[in-house]
Amino acid sequence: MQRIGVFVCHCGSNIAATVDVKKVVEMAAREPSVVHAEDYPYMCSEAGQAKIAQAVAEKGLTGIVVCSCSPRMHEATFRKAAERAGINPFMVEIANIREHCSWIHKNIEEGTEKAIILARAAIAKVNLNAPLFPGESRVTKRALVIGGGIAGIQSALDIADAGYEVDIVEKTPSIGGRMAQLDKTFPTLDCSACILTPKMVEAAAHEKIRIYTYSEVEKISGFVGDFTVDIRKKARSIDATKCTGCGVCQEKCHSKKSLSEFNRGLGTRSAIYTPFAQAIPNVPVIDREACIKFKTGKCGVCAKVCAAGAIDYEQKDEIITEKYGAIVVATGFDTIKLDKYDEYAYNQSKDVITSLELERVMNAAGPTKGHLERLSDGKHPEHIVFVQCVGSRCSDERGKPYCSKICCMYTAKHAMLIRDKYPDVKVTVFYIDVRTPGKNFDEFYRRAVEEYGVNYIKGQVGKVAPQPDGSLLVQASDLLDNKQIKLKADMVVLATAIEPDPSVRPLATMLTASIDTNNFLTEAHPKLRPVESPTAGIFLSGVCQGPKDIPETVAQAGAAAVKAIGLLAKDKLTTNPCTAKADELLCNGCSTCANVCPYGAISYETKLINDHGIREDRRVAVVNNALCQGCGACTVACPSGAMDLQGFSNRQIIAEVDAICR
Amino acid sequence: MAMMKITREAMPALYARIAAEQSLILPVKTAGQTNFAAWEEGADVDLYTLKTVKSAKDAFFPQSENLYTCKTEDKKITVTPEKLTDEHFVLFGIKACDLRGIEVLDKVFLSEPIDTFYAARRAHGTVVALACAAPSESCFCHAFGIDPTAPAGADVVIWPVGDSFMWQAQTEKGEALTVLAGDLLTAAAAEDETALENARTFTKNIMTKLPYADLSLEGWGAGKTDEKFNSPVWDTLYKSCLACGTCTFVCPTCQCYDIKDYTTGNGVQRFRCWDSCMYSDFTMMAHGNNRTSQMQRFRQRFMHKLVYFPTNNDGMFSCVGCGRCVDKCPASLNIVKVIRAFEKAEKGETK
Amino acid sequence: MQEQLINRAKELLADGTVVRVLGWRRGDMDYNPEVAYFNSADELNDFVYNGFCGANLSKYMIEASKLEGRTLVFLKPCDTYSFNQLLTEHRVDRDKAYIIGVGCRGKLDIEKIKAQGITGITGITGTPDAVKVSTIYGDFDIACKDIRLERCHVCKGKEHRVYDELIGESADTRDADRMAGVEAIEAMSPEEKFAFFRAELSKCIRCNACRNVCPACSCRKCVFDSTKFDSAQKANTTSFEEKMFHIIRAFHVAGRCTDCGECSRVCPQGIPLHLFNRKFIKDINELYGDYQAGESADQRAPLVSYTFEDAEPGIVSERGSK
Amino acid sequence: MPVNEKTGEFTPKIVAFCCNWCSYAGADLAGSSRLAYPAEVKIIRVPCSCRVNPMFILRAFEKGADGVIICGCHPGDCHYSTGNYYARRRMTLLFSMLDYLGVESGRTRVEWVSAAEGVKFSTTMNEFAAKIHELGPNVRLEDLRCKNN
Repeated sequence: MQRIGVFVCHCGSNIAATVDVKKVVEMAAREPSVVHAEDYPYMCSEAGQAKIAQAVAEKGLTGIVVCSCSPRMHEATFRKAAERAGINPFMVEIANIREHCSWIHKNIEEGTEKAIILARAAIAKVNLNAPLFPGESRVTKRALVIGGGIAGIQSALDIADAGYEVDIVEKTPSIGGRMAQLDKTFPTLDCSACILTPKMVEAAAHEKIRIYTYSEVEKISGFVGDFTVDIRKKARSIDATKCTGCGVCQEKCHSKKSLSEFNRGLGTRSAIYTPFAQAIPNVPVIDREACIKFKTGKCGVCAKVCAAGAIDYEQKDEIITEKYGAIVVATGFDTIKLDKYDEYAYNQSKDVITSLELERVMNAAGPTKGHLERLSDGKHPEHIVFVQCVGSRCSDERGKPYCSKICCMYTAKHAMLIRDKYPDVKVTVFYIDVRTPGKNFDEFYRRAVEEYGVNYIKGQVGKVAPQPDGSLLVQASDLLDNKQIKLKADMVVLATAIEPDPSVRPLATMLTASIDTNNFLTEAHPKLRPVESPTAGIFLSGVCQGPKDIPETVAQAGAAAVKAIGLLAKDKLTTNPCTAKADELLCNGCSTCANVCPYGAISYETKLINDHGIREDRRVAVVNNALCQGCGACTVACPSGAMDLQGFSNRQIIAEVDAICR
Repeated sequence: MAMMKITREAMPALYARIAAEQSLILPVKTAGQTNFAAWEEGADVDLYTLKTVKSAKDAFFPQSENLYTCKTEDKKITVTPEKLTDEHFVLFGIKACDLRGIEVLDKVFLSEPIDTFYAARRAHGTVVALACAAPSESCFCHAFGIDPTAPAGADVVIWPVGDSFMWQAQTEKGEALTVLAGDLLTAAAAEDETALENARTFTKNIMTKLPYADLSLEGWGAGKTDEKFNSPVWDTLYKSCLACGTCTFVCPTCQCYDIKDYTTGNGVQRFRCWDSCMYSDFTMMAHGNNRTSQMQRFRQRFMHKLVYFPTNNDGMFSCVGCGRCVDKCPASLNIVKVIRAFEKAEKGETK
Repeated sequence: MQEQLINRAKELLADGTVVRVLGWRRGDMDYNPEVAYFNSADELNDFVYNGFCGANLSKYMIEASKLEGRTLVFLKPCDTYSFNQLLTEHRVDRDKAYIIGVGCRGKLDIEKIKAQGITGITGITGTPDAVKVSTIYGDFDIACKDIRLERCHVCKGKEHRVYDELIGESADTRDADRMAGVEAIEAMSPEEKFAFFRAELSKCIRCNACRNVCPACSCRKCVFDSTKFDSAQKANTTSFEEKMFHIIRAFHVAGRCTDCGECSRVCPQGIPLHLFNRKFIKDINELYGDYQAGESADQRAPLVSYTFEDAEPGIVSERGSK
Repeated sequence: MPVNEKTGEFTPKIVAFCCNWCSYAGADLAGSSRLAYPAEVKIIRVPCSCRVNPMFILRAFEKGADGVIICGCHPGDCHYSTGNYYARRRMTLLFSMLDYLGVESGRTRVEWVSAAEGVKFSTTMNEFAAKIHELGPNVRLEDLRCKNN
C-alpha cells in the first residue's frame, strides 16, 4: 500500500471560502492509505512546497495528493516539488477543488462534500500510480514558419538570427501579407511598404532562411522536435532560377482582365503576374485559370517574349518533404465576407468599400494611383462616412462576437489622412465605442477629432441607401443626442471585422493544434503561455491567435521565435512517459490498436513469449515511446485489455470511478 | 406410508398453500427455458419438461452466494459473516438423478469440515421428488443404479399417473408436508396403485430401449487412476472442447467453487461461485496453473467423476446419468463419449 | 457429398498437401457430431458431414495455425466469413490452411426438434428437404425448413469468401428478415425492453460457451478472465455482471462479428445472443454504411474507422425509444 | 438511492469524463468564470475522449452512478487529431445498445466542449443534471449490492 500525503490548499480564500479545508483534511486523513494530511494557505508557494518536502522526509510518503487548483495550472509545480523531495514526479495527483469546486459552488457544505469526493478519487488513483520515467527524443534544428506576412517574416528573421535554419511557407506568390497592402500605419503614419519591404528583403537574403512562396503545407506528421512536413510547391509555370524579374511578360500578356487579389479586386492584373511591384520573390506566376495558353492551348506570348526562357507551361506541383523541430504558425487574417450585411449596400454600390479597400485606394500603387475618388464615377467625394464595428462585437450569427481591435485606430488614421490631404472632404465616423488602448493611441485619436475636425458620432448605422443621383443616404441613430439622423454621403467605408485566414482550420487539424470557436488558434495558457499552442512544438505568431495591430504582431512574432529558439537550442527532449504499453501476455497481435494510432507508434514483432510455462512465438504489439503521445485510443480498441496507458491506466480510472460513485 | 393422490388441477392450489408457509422452489419456465426457481403468483410451473437446464443443486448450493462482507470505515474494517439460512423451504419436482446428485454433494459438503451454508439449507429443505415417466435418449441413470421411477432420498415422492399425481411421504418432513397439503390430497384407491405400477413398468421398459441402455462402467471406479490417467485416448478426446463451463454448470454433481472478492467501494463482499475445472484459471495460483493444457483440464473432469470421487467415497460415482452434458455440450462432447471411447480403445487393445 | 469429402481428404493427406484434416466426427447420436482432427485415412472413416455439422471450424484454425504443416479445413459459406475476419486480425495463418469450401443447404437445430416434444430419439435420417426422426415413442417426419438453425433463416448466401477448392452445392436458405428480431425490440418501450432482456439474461449461467465458441472472441485471455478491469469472470451474486458481460462482449466484437450465429446455437439456456450482435450490426449499417465483417480479409472495421460527418451520439436519444 | 439526508431529495451521482485538452480546460474556464453547475457532477480527467472505455461507463453505472457524460474536443479539434472520431463511434454504438436494453438514453451523453467554452460546459452540466433529476435514480444498471453496503 502507498503512503500518501494529502495537501489541501486554501488558495487564499479562493478555495477556503466555499470549501471547509479543515474538513477535507480530516476526511482525507481517514482514507486507509493516507498517512499525512494538512492544509496551507498557498500550497504552490515556496513555503507550501517545503511542507510537502518535509512530510515526505518525515512520513516517508510514496504518493502525494494535492487538493488545489487545476492540474493544468500547477501539476508541473507539484511534480517538481515531489521530485526535489525525492519522490517520482508521477506519484503526484491533483484534486481540482478550485476550478471544479470552490469557484462554482456557493454552498460550503456542498463544496466541501464534493472536495472530499474529489480528494478520495485522487487518493484512489495515487494508490495505483507507479513511478514513470520520461524517455528522450531528438530535436531537428530547423523551424518552419507557416505564413509570410509580417508575423512570419519577423519570427523567421529572429529564429534565423539566432543561428537556426528556417523555412517560410507562403501560399500567395509573394511574402508580405496584409501589411504589404496597407498604405500608412498608425499612429506614426509612416508608409507601410517603406518599413515592410526592407524586412522582406532581409528575409529573402538571409542565408538561414528559405522561402517557399505559392506553396502550401499539405501534411504534417511527427511531434515536437521531430515534425515531418510535406510542402506542396504549386506550379508557378516559371523557372525561378532563370527568371530575371524583368516584367516584360506581364506587359505583353494578352489576358489582363483578372481581378487583382492584391488590390482587393478593385483593379485588374495580367494572367502572368507578380502581385505587387516589391514582391519577393520577384518571379511571376501564371494564373492557369486566366491564361489563354492554358485555356485554349493558343497564345504563349509570354514564352515568346521571355528572353531568359523561364516560362515553363509543363511545370508541375512539387512535394517537398522536410523535417522540422518547431513550427511557427503565422497565417494571419482576412476581412469577413459582407454578403449578409445588405443594410450597408456593400454589394449594391461601388462607393461602399471596406477599410482594407480604402487602403488600396489611398495607396499610390493602388487602383486609383492614390487619388481619393468614388469608384463608381471617379468623382471627388465631398462627404465620407465611416462605419465602425461592421461584424465586430456582433451578437448575431452574421458577424463575430469579438472586437477586431485594429479598426478604431485605422479609422482614425484614415479620417486624419483624408482630412490632411483633402481638407474639403467632410468625414463622419459612426462608432459604438472608440477603443484606443496603446502607446500614443488615444493622443492619435484626439488629434483626429481636435486637429483634423473629424466628426465622431456615437451611434449605429441602420441603413445605407444608394440614391438615384449616385449619392448614398446614411440612416443612423445618434445615441448621445438620442435621435435618428440621415446623412448624405458620397462614400461609405466599412470597418469590417477581421477573422483568421480560412486556411488555418485544415492546418490546425494537421497540426493537432486546438482552435477556438472563432477559428483563432488556442494558446496553451491565455496569460502565461500566450504564444504557444497546447500542442508541443507549435508556436503562434500574429493574428492567427487573436486580433492584433502591427507592433503587437511583431512583438508576438518575436516571442514565438524565442520560444521556438528555446526548443531548437535543446539537443534532446524528454518525452511524456504517459504512453501506451502492451502486456505481451495478453496481446493477440490483432493490429486493432495500430489501426487507430494517429502517430504510427505501434508496430508488431513476433517473439518468444513465456506465458506461465507455455512457450510460443507470438505476434505482439510494441509501442514506440517517442512516437506515442498518450491519447489512449489503442487502449479502448484493444479487446483483451492488453494495451494500457501509463498514468491513466484502466485500473486507475476505474478506481476514480469507484471513489466517485461510492 | 400411505399412498395419496392429488389431481393436476389442484396443483396450483398446492403451490399457493405451500408458498404461503415457506418458499417453494420448483421448475418454472422463463423465456422458453425451464429451471428451478422460487414460485410466485403467475409463475409458469413446468413439471412436464424432463430436465431443467440447470440441475436442482442451486437449492442447496447456489451458483453464487455471499460468505461475508468487509466494510471499511475510515481505517477500521468490520467483518460481517453472511447469516445462515433459518427459513424452511420446499424443493419440489426434483428427479431421481438430481436427487442422487444431492447425495453426492452431501458427501462433499456434509463431511468434515462441514460446509455450514450447505448444511443449513439441507436442514431447512423439504424435498419432493417427481418420478420420471418418459425418459429421453440422453438418459443413463440406470448405469449408476438409479431407478427413475422410484426416487430415493426424498421427503415426498410423487408420480404422474393420468390426470393426477400419486403422493407418498417418505420421511417425517414429508409427513408434515402431507399435513400441510391437507384436503388437496385424497387417499389413493387400489386401482390408482395398479395404474402407478403399470406406469412404472412402462417407464422401466423404455429404459431398456434407450440408446445408452447398454452403457457399462466397467473399468472405471475406485483405484483406476493409473490405468486411465496416462491413456492416449485423452489426447484425441479433448480436441473439440471449447473450455466453456456448460457441462460443469448444468451438472448435478459438480461441486467446485471459486471464492472471489467484490469491491463495493466501502469494502469487499466475499462470495463464492461455481467454478469449472474446464476454465483456464481453475485452481490458478501465484506461480501459474497446475494444469496448463485443455487436455489436462478435460481429463480432470472425467477422472474426478469416474475415478477419483469413487476412490474417496466407497465407489460412489459423481455422475448420475442425467444426460444434461449430452444435451448441452456446445461441442457435442460428453461423459458417455468418454466412457465409450475408452471401451473401444480397450477392446481394440485386447483384440 | 460426405463420401466426396472423405475421398478428397484422403487424397490430400496421401499427396502430402496437408498433414491433418479438421472436420466433424460421427457422434454417439445422429445429431451430435463433434469437431475433430483426422490424422490418417483410417481415422477419416469416422468423418461425417450432415445437417447437424453446424459447428464453425474456423476458430479451431487458430490452434491449427500453430501446428507444424498444413491443415485441411472444411468451411461452409458462412464459416468463411469468420475465417477472413481471423485472417484480418492475424489470428490464423492462411498458408497453414487448405480450405475446402463445402456445400451447405442450411444446418439443423436439434433443440427445435426437441421443442416439438420429440424425445427418446434413436436415429435421424433424411434428405435436404425433410428428415425422419425415429424415437422409442414413434417416428416423425419433419420439414427441414422448420428445424433450421436461426442463422440459416438469415443465410448470408451460398458463396464462399475464401477457399482453395469447392465441393458440393450450396443453397441460400434465407427466408426471414435478419433484422426483424432487433426491430421488434427497438419498437418496445424502455420498460418492455428492460423486461425482455432481464428475463433472457436472468437465465445466463456464465458458462462462457458463447464466448468460447465465438470466432471473434479470439483473445488469448478475455478481459473477463484478467484482472485488468476488475471485472468478474464468473457468476456473481447479482444480475448486473451478466449484463456487463454481454454488453461488453457484444461491444468487443462489434464490427468484427460476422453474425455466424454460433453464440445462439451453443447457449445452453437458449438466450438469443445474436440479438446483441445484430443490434450493433444494424446500427453500423445504418450509421456508417453497410458493412459485413469477413466479406474480405482486407476491410477496415467500422470501429477503427471514422468519417468527419459521422452521426453524433445524441442520435440515440433523437431516434429514441418508442 | 442517493438521497440528501437533510432535504430528502434525490441527489444523483454524475460522472463526467473530460479530455485533458479541451473539455477539462473548458471546465476550468467555467470555474474561473464562476459559472455554476450542480456539485453532483464530478469530473475525471482523461487524456482524450478516446480513452474512455465502455467498461468505465458501465462500471460507473454498476457502482451507482445515475448519469455518465463524456466531453471531448470538437470533431476536428482533437489534440490527438482523431481520438474524438473514434470516441464518437464507440459512444454512439454503446449508447444505442444501452437504449436497446431499456436503459434510459438520457443517462448517457457526449458533448464536445472546447477550452474556450466555459459557458457551454456549465450549461451542458446544468442540463444534464436536470435530465438525471427528471429520470430519477438509476435502477436498471446498478449493482444492488453497492447500495446496501
